[in-house]
Amino acid sequence: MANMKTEANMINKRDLMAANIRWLLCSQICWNYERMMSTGYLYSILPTLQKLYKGNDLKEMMGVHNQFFNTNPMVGGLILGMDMAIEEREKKEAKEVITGLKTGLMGPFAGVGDTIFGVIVPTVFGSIASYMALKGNPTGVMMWMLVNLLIIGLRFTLLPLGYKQGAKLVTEFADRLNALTDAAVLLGITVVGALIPTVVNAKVAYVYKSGEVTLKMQEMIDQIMPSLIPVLLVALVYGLLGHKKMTSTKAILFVMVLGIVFYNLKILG
Amino acid sequence: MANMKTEANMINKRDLMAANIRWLLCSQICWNYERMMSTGYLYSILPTLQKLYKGNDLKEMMGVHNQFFNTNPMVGGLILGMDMAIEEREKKEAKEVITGLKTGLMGPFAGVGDTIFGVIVPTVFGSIASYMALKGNPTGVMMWMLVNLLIIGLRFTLLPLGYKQGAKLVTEFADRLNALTDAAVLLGITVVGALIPTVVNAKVAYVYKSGEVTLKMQEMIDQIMPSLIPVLLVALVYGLLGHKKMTSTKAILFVMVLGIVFYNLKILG
Amino acid sequence: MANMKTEANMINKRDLMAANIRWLLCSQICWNYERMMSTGYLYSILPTLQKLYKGNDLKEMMGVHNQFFNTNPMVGGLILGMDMAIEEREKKEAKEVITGLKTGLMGPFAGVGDTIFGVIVPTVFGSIASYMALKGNPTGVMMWMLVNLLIIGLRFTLLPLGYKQGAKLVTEFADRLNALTDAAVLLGITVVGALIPTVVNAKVAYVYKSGEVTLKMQEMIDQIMPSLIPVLLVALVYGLLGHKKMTSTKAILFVMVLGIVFYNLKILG
Amino acid sequence: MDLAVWQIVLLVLLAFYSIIDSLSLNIGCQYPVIIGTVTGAIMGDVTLGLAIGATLQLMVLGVGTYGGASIPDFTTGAIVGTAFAAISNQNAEFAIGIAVPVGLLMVQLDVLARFTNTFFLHRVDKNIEMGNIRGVKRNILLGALPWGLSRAIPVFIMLIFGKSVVNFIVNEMPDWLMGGLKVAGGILPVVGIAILLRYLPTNKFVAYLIIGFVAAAYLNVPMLGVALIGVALAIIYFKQSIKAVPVMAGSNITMDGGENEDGEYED
Amino acid sequence: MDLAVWQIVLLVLLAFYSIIDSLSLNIGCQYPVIIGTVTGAIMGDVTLGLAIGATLQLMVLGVGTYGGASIPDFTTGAIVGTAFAAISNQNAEFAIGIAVPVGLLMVQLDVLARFTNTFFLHRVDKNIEMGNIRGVKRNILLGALPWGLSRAIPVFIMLIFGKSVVNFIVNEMPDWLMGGLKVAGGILPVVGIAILLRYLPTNKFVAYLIIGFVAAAYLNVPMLGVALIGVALAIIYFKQSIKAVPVMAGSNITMDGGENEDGEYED
Amino acid sequence: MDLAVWQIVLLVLLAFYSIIDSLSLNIGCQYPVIIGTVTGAIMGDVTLGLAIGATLQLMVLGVGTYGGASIPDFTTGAIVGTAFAAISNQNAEFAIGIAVPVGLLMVQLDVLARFTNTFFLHRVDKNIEMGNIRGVKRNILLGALPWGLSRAIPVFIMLIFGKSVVNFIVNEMPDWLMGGLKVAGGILPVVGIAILLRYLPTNKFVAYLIIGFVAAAYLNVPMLGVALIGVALAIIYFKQSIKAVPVMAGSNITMDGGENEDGEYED
Ligand SMILES: OC[C@H]1O[C@H](O)[C@@H](O)[C@@H](O)[C@@H]1O
Ligand SMILES: OC[C@H]1O[C@H](O)[C@@H](O)[C@@H](O)[C@@H]1O
Ligand SMILES: OC[C@H]1O[C@H](O)[C@@H](O)[C@@H](O)[C@@H]1O
Repeated sequence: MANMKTEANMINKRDLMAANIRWLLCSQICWNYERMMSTGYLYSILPTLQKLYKGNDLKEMMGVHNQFFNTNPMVGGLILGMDMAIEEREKKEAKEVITGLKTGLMGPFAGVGDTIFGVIVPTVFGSIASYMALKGNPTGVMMWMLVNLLIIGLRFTLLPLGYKQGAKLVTEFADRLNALTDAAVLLGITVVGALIPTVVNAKVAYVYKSGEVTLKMQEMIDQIMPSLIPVLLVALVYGLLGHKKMTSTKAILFVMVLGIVFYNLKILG
Repeated sequence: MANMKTEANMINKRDLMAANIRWLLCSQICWNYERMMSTGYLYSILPTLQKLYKGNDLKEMMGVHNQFFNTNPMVGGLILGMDMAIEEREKKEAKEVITGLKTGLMGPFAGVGDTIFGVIVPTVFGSIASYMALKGNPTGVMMWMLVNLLIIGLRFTLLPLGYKQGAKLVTEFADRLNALTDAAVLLGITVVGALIPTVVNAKVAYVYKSGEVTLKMQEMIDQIMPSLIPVLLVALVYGLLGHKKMTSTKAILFVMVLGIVFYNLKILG
Repeated sequence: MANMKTEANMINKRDLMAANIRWLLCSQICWNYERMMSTGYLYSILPTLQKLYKGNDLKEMMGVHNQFFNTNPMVGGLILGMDMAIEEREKKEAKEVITGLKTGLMGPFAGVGDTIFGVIVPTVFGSIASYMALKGNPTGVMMWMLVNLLIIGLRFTLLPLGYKQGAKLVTEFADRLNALTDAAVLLGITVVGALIPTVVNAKVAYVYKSGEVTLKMQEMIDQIMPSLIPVLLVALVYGLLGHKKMTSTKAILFVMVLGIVFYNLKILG
Repeated sequence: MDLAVWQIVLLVLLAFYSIIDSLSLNIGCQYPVIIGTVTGAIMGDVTLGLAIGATLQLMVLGVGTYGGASIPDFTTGAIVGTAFAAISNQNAEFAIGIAVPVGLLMVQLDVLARFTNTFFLHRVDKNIEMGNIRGVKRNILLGALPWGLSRAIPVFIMLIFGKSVVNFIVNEMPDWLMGGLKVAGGILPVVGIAILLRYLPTNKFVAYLIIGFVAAAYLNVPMLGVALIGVALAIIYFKQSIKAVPVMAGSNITMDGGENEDGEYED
Repeated sequence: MDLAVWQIVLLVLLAFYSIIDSLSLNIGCQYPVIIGTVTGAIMGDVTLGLAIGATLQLMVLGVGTYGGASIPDFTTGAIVGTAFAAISNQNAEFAIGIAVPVGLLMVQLDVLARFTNTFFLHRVDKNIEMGNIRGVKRNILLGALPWGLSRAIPVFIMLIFGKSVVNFIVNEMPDWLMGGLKVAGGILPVVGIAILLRYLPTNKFVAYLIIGFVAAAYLNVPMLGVALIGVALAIIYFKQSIKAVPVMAGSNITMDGGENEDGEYED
Repeated sequence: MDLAVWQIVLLVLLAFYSIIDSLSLNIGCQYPVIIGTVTGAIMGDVTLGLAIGATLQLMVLGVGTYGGASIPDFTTGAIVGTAFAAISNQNAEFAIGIAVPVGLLMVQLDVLARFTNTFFLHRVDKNIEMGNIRGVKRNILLGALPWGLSRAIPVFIMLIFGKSVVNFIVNEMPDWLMGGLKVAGGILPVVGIAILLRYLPTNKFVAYLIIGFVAAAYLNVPMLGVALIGVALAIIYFKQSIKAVPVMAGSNITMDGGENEDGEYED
């Protein structure tokens, strides 16, 4: 490979800061059902990519970073930072490691981040603000906004932290990159396996009724296998994507139509 | 080995059909507590065995196919078909692969088949038939019988399907038969591990009572280990079968007597 | 190594008996929160150690046997017996095997022993004794004490039994001691992983309240990860123990103070 | 009682066939509403048969004989109940009052049939040893007898001796035997499992026996889930085996080839 | 109605910004109590805004948009409700009566925004292919438009046409589309997942896909738990790989070195 | 109060021994019904002792000290209660009224005893370092003292100063210390676990640490189940190790030998 590992540290503090700001502002800006935060991630790492790759490599790596990604934006910078450190050292070689890591870490980070910043903080400061507000006192509102500013400060520390961890990872295991790649991919795929029943939401609405006999179809299906419908849907789309002429646009249109049809046939709902 | 792989395709359509009919009619005909559907399976595959083996090999393979087997008869043809394809190619070599596969697949197939053909279909068509019948109308009954005929047609397609899958399996992995064997056996043994707590039904009935103190023995035992009694019973019989003079007839008599004694001592029940 | 495997059977019946008596009388005599039954175990095996090791080896092995250990004393002799057989053959080489085995077996033995000798026996004989006692009849009390004496007899048989099993283990796998060591350690560490959420008892008492809004902190933490606090505490103390100047005495004082402080800050409780 | 001989014959045959059908073709004769209708036709009162069968059918909806469990046999109950109701000019309610105890009694005979067939199983074993293929076949097919007779005989007796005999049997059957057989039926599969474990190379894969057990006993994973775990572990084992083999043969090239084959992801 | 033009402009901008804020800076403008206060300030009655915002806030405490789920948007509701209450001199209760249906209606528009952005996503894909980096950037940033407009437009319409329009829309929206879109929204992530599976060397690690699935679907292990399992399996795999590699290279020495490195336990 | 000196001496010794018995011989002196009887004998009223002991016994049936948890010590309660009832000619009910608070108070002293023994533990550590075996032994045996005294001293005090002292102590014990010690007792095992983790080659097997943790924390598998999983994984690891080793040594023959040895299934 033509890795140019000459400039020891191509990514400098300014790059980290730039990525940080982009992540802060744009991680969810183009959120969509198909790949959720993929574009936000791509946008944040784009300057880094432009530094590290040229030509077709750049195209390829942009594609790599436009894959399904979803995590809590508050803590996601940590993943971004790790990624940057790994790519800086290993360039394209690290393509699979980072996909594995991104996929493997996004799920648990979402859980932790959502609980802390999506439940605990808003509940605590939201209730304080509300009870004060009900008495006509805006202090609680101010306080909450202040806390949110502090949290922004906190978020800025996570990406550099991830960068350091990632650097540690690659220096420690650089000579065993293949093994590391496999391990990361393994982790990622394990998490994807768990994503299917977690992220895909498909409940069979159909209930068979005849006299006093009712049969909830979803219960029957659960008896065969939990999350059977999501599995079948993933398999279906996975199969479709194997055909030459199938694009993700077509796939998404197909699934949309499927959703509408199934709803109106009262199959899903 | 002296595998005669000369005649490329020894099993022809007529053989598949014969197996299909036998499976349809006789899979459960000699069902018994000891090995459940083993004889039905043996009977269905017997013509194939007679084609593939002679002399002692034949005896041996009949023995192989008279082992504990239990699945839903509606979908079990799929397993039979796979088996036939594998044995056709690999003959006796495949002895362990097929035992592993049979054991590994029978459990999940039972679950799926029982839910669909044992719960959903009879509930839907049984309730329709009943409510119409209560009004003196036999149409629902006719309809149900018609559906059952259609299901028979469906069942005929499964065995050939399994045959093709099995053929694919062996051509793909023929050069790695040992690895495939190990994998199949591993699967089978995993399922047997789960069979013990699932298939064996032994609840300790004994309840200690003294004044207001009651102690349910089964709960105590569950606290030590769930399904402890089934495990011990399997271990016991496994041990017995290690003795030279022990036959399965004796083992079964022993277990029957055990059951009756334990019941009358109010230990099990 | 200078293993002196010359004297075939260094441990004789008297040694087993001595260990048995010591275990019976002293297994819990110095029980404490830090390492629970470590000292009792050390005391029981000490004569054996003195036979097998000299000088620094002896010191080292005494240290080995003064590690965290906790099991049901009624059945723990089995572990002790196995250990003695293994050390007799493999001496210091077996250091890790026995630590692995001790750690791996103590948990399940505790469960089984506690259920039988801590729940079933006392409930049965305690209730008999009590109901008779309420009528002024001490026979039940006598009976229970008699049963306890019989149990002492039973306990004496376990250590020799373990000794034989251990001997079997080492003769069977002596040539693969490394693999056996790894396997034992693996088992031990698996059990330690489960010990953390089981043995460490740390519930966050803090409840956030504001008007009608209440937020139970423990529930929030469970949502992030069950047993998060025990994990963090173990990690903390594990980290502390990495420092040169840290002793276990200091660590225990630190944790005690932590407990008192956390309680009074109403964080834990 | 004025049941015609041809009616008795037909009903007894129907009882014999109904259980065999449920084990083979499954065109539905195991279901009360269908068998009730047929019985009604034989007795000359289809409407009555429909009503009786339907009522019983609704009582067993979704109750199936999974894993060889014995369930109340309201199918046989429907035959007897409909027959008695027809000859005594009674209504459906009367028939249900007969069908239900009959159905419960039949559980015992179902257990018995499932027992009896171990007899033929062992004769199959013996014929295999002797290489007597015709004997193997014959004994397997003979398994149909205990099944069919377990329904035909009691129906015959009941039709001849009437309703009172049902109550008599239900009450006089000694509990020590009935209960004992039920318990024995519950634990008998251990023999088959133990034979299977002896038969398979269990020692080599005992770890997976434990894993399967833990999954089912501790985590309550249903069979398909356990099989999924088994498949995952089998794939891991398989990939490791085919990775290991070439190494032993001392060739790195095959090794890499093996690797590439797995991944569809090549760039 | 006597809303000043500047008020309408500010409120529409506020609606636009509130959703963008929740996606980016998160200084809190997504929360009813904060947005209510700001709206109150714009309308010249902070106390009213506080009261309305606080009431709505307490209704959604702890309800978050996890995994991209759409939740009632009481933030937009607070804007509209406060504005109407202020201009009609009504109290907080009146405002809540408007805010709640508005909030529920907004769920549909949230779904729509999340849909619409797949359009920009695919344009990003195309620009990547063409190597047009500016196009990539532009299209990502354009994603902000559907988000912002999904709030700004309805607020604008409602402020102009009043409360009645809210009810009209709520009632006239055809169910086949709304319900259909909701279902489609639930299953759309399969596309992203399937692409990811095509992208990753899934075949090589399909066993782990199954393990992850079983853990989540059968055992209800939450994501962090699954990741812990994944990490454990990855470590095992990693250690095995680095153990195996030196063997292939035929050197035992490296092998032992590899071993020692792992264990910190040396004596 | 007219307790004879010999009675006080005997009761204090009994209290000392009862806890030691529960830690060692376990002939039953830890159980209220037994100790109550003995106390009754000492006080000259066996029937009273039987009644008090029995009542207390039925209150703690099945409550055991698992994993070192502290439980209400109604054994000590039985001693004190019986003694007081006997000397004041009161009935069993009176005794229970004393025994219960005493039993609850003793929980604190049980915690204290379990704490104090870490002192001897560390002296054992030091003596091991110095190679002083007699010191090791002595300090272990001295562990009996805190145990015994934790029962003997309070019984002595209570017998001397009477019932009122019980209430006094229960009320005056500062909560910050008692509660704090309880919390500290709950988390103290982390020290032992952390030492163990430092001691074992944890890094090499950290994956299994995670697996054990996930099994217990997420899946609530009890200890025996975790150990079963551990055994399964250990077997898999073991078989892989012995398979791998001969390869490194470059000999295929040994390898095959290793294989055969595992499987009992040879034909
Ligand atoms: O459960 C699988 C299978 O078990 C037995 O063989 C019978 O009860 C069948 O009806 C059932 O389908
Ligand atoms: O759940 C993770 C993540 O999913 C989506 O991206 C959004 O709903 C975020 O708010 C959330 O944090
Ligand atoms: O739970 C195992 C074990 O833990 C501690 O050592 C004590 O509580 C014992 O009584 C118990 O048997």
